[in-house]
Amino acid sequence: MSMQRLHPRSASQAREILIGVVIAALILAALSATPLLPWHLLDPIRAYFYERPLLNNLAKAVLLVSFMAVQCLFLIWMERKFAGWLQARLGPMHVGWKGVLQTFADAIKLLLKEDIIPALADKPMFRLAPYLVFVPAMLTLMVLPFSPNLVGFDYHLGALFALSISTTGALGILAAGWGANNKYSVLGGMRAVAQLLSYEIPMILIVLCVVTLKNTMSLTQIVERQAGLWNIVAHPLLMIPGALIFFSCALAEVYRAPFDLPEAESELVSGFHTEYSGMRFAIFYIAEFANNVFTAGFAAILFFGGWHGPVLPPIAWFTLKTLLLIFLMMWVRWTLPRLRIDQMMSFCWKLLVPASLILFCLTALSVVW
Amino acid sequence: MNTLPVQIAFYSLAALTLISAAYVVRARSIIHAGFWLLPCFVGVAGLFATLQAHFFFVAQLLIYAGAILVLILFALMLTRDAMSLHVPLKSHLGIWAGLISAGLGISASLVLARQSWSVTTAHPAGPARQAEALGEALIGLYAVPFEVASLLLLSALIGAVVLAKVERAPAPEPPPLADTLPEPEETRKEPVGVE
Amino acid sequence: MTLTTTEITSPGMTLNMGPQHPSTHGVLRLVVELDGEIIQSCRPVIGYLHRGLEKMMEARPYRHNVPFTDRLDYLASLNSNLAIAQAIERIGNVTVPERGQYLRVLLCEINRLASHLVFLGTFATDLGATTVFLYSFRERERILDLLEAMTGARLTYNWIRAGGVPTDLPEGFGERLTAFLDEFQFALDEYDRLLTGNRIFRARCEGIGVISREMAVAYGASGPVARGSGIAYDIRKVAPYDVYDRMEFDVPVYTEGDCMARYRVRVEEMRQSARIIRQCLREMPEGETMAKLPKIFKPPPGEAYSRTESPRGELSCYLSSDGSMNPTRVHFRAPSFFHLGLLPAMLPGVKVADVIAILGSLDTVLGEVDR
Amino acid sequence: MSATDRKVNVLLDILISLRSFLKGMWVTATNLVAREKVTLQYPYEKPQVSPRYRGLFYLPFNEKEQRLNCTGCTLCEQACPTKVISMTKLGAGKHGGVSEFNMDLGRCMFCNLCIEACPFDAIYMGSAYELASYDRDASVFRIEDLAQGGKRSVEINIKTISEALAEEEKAKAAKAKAAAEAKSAADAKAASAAEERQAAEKPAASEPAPSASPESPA
Repeated sequence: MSMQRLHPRSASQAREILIGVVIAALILAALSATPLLPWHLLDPIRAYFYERPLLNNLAKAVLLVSFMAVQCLFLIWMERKFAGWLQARLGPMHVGWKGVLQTFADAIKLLLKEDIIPALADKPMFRLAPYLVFVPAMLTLMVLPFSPNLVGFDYHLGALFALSISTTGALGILAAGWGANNKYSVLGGMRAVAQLLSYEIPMILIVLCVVTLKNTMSLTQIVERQAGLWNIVAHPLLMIPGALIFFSCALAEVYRAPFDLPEAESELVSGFHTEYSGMRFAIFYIAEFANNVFTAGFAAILFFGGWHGPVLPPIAWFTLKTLLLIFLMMWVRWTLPRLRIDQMMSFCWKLLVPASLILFCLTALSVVW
Repeated sequence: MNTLPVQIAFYSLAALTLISAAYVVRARSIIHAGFWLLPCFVGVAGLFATLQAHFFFVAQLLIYAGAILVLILFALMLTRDAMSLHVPLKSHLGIWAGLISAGLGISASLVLARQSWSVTTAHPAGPARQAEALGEALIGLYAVPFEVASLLLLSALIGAVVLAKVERAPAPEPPPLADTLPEPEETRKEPVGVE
Repeated sequence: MTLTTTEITSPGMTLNMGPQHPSTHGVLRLVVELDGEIIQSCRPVIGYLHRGLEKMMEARPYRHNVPFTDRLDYLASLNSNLAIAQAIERIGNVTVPERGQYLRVLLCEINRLASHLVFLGTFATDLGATTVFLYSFRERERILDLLEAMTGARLTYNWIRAGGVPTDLPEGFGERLTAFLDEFQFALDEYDRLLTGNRIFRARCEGIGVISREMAVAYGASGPVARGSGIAYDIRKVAPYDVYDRMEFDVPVYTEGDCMARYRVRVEEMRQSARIIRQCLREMPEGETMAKLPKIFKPPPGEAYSRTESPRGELSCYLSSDGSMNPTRVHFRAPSFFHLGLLPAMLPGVKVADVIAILGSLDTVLGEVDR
Repeated sequence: MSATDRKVNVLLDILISLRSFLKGMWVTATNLVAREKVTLQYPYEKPQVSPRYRGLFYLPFNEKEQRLNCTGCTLCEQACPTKVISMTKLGAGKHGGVSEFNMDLGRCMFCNLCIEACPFDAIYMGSAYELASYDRDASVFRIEDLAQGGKRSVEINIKTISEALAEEEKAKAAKAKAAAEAKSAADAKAASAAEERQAAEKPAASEPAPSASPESPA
């Protein structure tokens, strides 16, 4: 078609794609071989931790947070690369092979950067805000089952708990917006909170649909009960619109285009974190990506069968699904324009909330019959 | 059940709740006071958790720490006085407030001390059953009070809408020459939201 | 408790958008009074880019004035060159050779493409669609390559002079240009698919920033802004200069007067520009490109006024001479200046996000406003 | 519009919206997969500039005549709107040139007017474009920086020109001398003729200043 004529891809770039595919295949092959590894050698260590619940939990938390930090670094690189390719650019290329180490360099730069607090800022709030955003973002991951064995805290109210914790993140954004004493920040913070609270409602309703269908609030059990068929396949009429609504809400929850109003850079400069620099900014950034991982993982659990899948080990499937959903989010983000605040609100209250209510009623009916 | 950790948890959570409640009262800035509510609510949620009331724990987090607190702060930020850090801390009503809350506190303590509570050492119902039991109670035995409460909330909602729906002040005086153009409200079509 | 409704209304907020702001398209400052997110009033503050260009021109001979016009509308400097070149020719009674006229039209239209591509990219970025920006700049880069091959510069061309165009086309320019235009058609279709039909883009543009026909006339709007408001006013048709009267092209006019109409006008204008460029390439006669001007150019005393259609609107130049080497007065009628005047009338009542969309759709260049 | 119509419209709108989003996403996907990436890794890869590119100026060195083309006529200086150019002339006339030629590129607009003004093809713009510097003085380019061949060609230029000028001077001097000699000879001749005439007319008259031919300026 016409596109081929416009800017044909050069041979070297085709080769790069090929290399990428081969690497991905190798990684997948290595992952699928993991069940064959001598895991039983680790049993004494497991037993040691199992006997000491406090230590066990601590170790889990440390593992989870460091895993998230590393994953965020990787995701940030991936997003920049992806956006670059999508926009006919190369993305980061300088640090490391094809810029893989770019985010590490950025992290070091941010660490070494002068830590600026505006003179007229509300200092305690300004300092507190990044942690109020970061801690809930990490806590949500606590109940997320990465595989049958790998779950921080298999809570029987997991779905509700995750939602409630993620709402608390709004406070941090409000604190950031208020504390910086910057008008753009205040506007951004207000927008963020209004958006978060509004989109929470359809999101909770859709989660309730799944909970009603599966008759449990535990995320592990929700996944386990999708063993045969993923939700989206088992109940297509309910779950496809459900997944769409959930996806829109997820985009709004993590402030991504077309719902990135809180940090709309063309209007509000950078929204609630306009005044942040250095490590505080990095914490916001990591929290944002942790939220991304959480919402994508949550969607994978609710609709796409979590860790279920053939051949590959469960953790690989879960990661794969999460990554694909994150890719989808990025793709949408780099394609669509941004909505206006009132349009976004009317979209939520006039379309998503009624639609999710109807969906919930239908789900209840389908369960009763 | 291991009681010592539970007791430690209880006392620290209680201390957290009370201290942050004190800060809510004492904070100079009304916004800071609002933010001090967060540890207060979280502490209460934690107390629910120590009591094995899982649903209340999550609901407290979701509704109070997540939603209500944010709304309170939202409302505070939209009011004029919150902008200044110099909200007067002393109030001539302070004495009355102190007296009333002291009276309430004393009477509540008396009631608590006098009343003979039926203490049970039996383990509460399985956590998974709790939510279910609660739900059944709400739409079964307590259906009528539940509905009445929701009716109350609905009327409050409508009242709020009625109160808040103030006629917007007319747009400021349009600049010269603008009389040739129609009013912006009229020319603009229906807001083209994604509906 | 005497809480009345007036007491709990939120106080207004004064927001300074710019001069340092991601989307003010140059150093424009908008002092905006907000009620929540709704604009109560807006006051554009200009002058941050004032360099006294008109005064500088008065202190220099006519021939030296042309490079300064590059700095007016820096996105379409060839069009600004044309405005003053025409004024000088008119005041000095110079006739441009025919090939020179064709080359001028060709260059101006290429530059119009480049300018509108910048509009497309920045407008989409203002609305949050960052990708379009890079796509349109990818295409613009090729236009700049072409202009570089012709003029040697990529931004401040200074290649339309009093008397014509100093050089002829370089070797193989026609073929390169035609090849580019062929691909550009597809690129435009692609932008259409990406933006025009997009529901969110439409929601952000349709019915936003409406300029009625009367208002456009009253405020002196011209160019795509006027044409978006249903006024079929194009200097290239109304008062044709150079060889525009021999060109076949349509003037796109939309009656809605909103951001979408202005966007559509510009996209359609790009197609028409491509048409004009093809005609120029086809019909250009051989011959001289530049008329000989005397070494010491002293026009007779008098005045001259030239009107041209720049990508932003009616760009006119006024010159007056007292018979000496230097002009006694140079003045530009910059379209962006008039369009900025529309803002205080349009903005009250819209949302903050719409400010950006409206400002983007006016496509102002501050170099031209402040001079 | 009836309620059912409205409902249908909403559903239709959702579908249309989704379709438009997918269309846009298809465009970005094709760009992701099928298109060339146009980034130029700038400091590592340099862009190819066109032959007409208006970059750093240079004064071409004329190999045949072993000098720069510039004659120091100051036409470029006059043509410059921002007074970028200043020069020191070296001699005048046919062999004239420049010994110094300064361009303050901090002021330059790269407008090409000086080049068009030059009748001797003595100044051009080259393809060098990395002219930014941290130092204001670094944007002042002297003749050694501008001349093709640098310092060496400037020296050759000055040498050639001064030699040519000296030659010219010598030639002129010789010519003047010859002219003077011829003139003095003619004077002498005329004087003697006059004397003769005078003598013939007034033989008794005293000799009136017998034309100081030895002191006459050469």
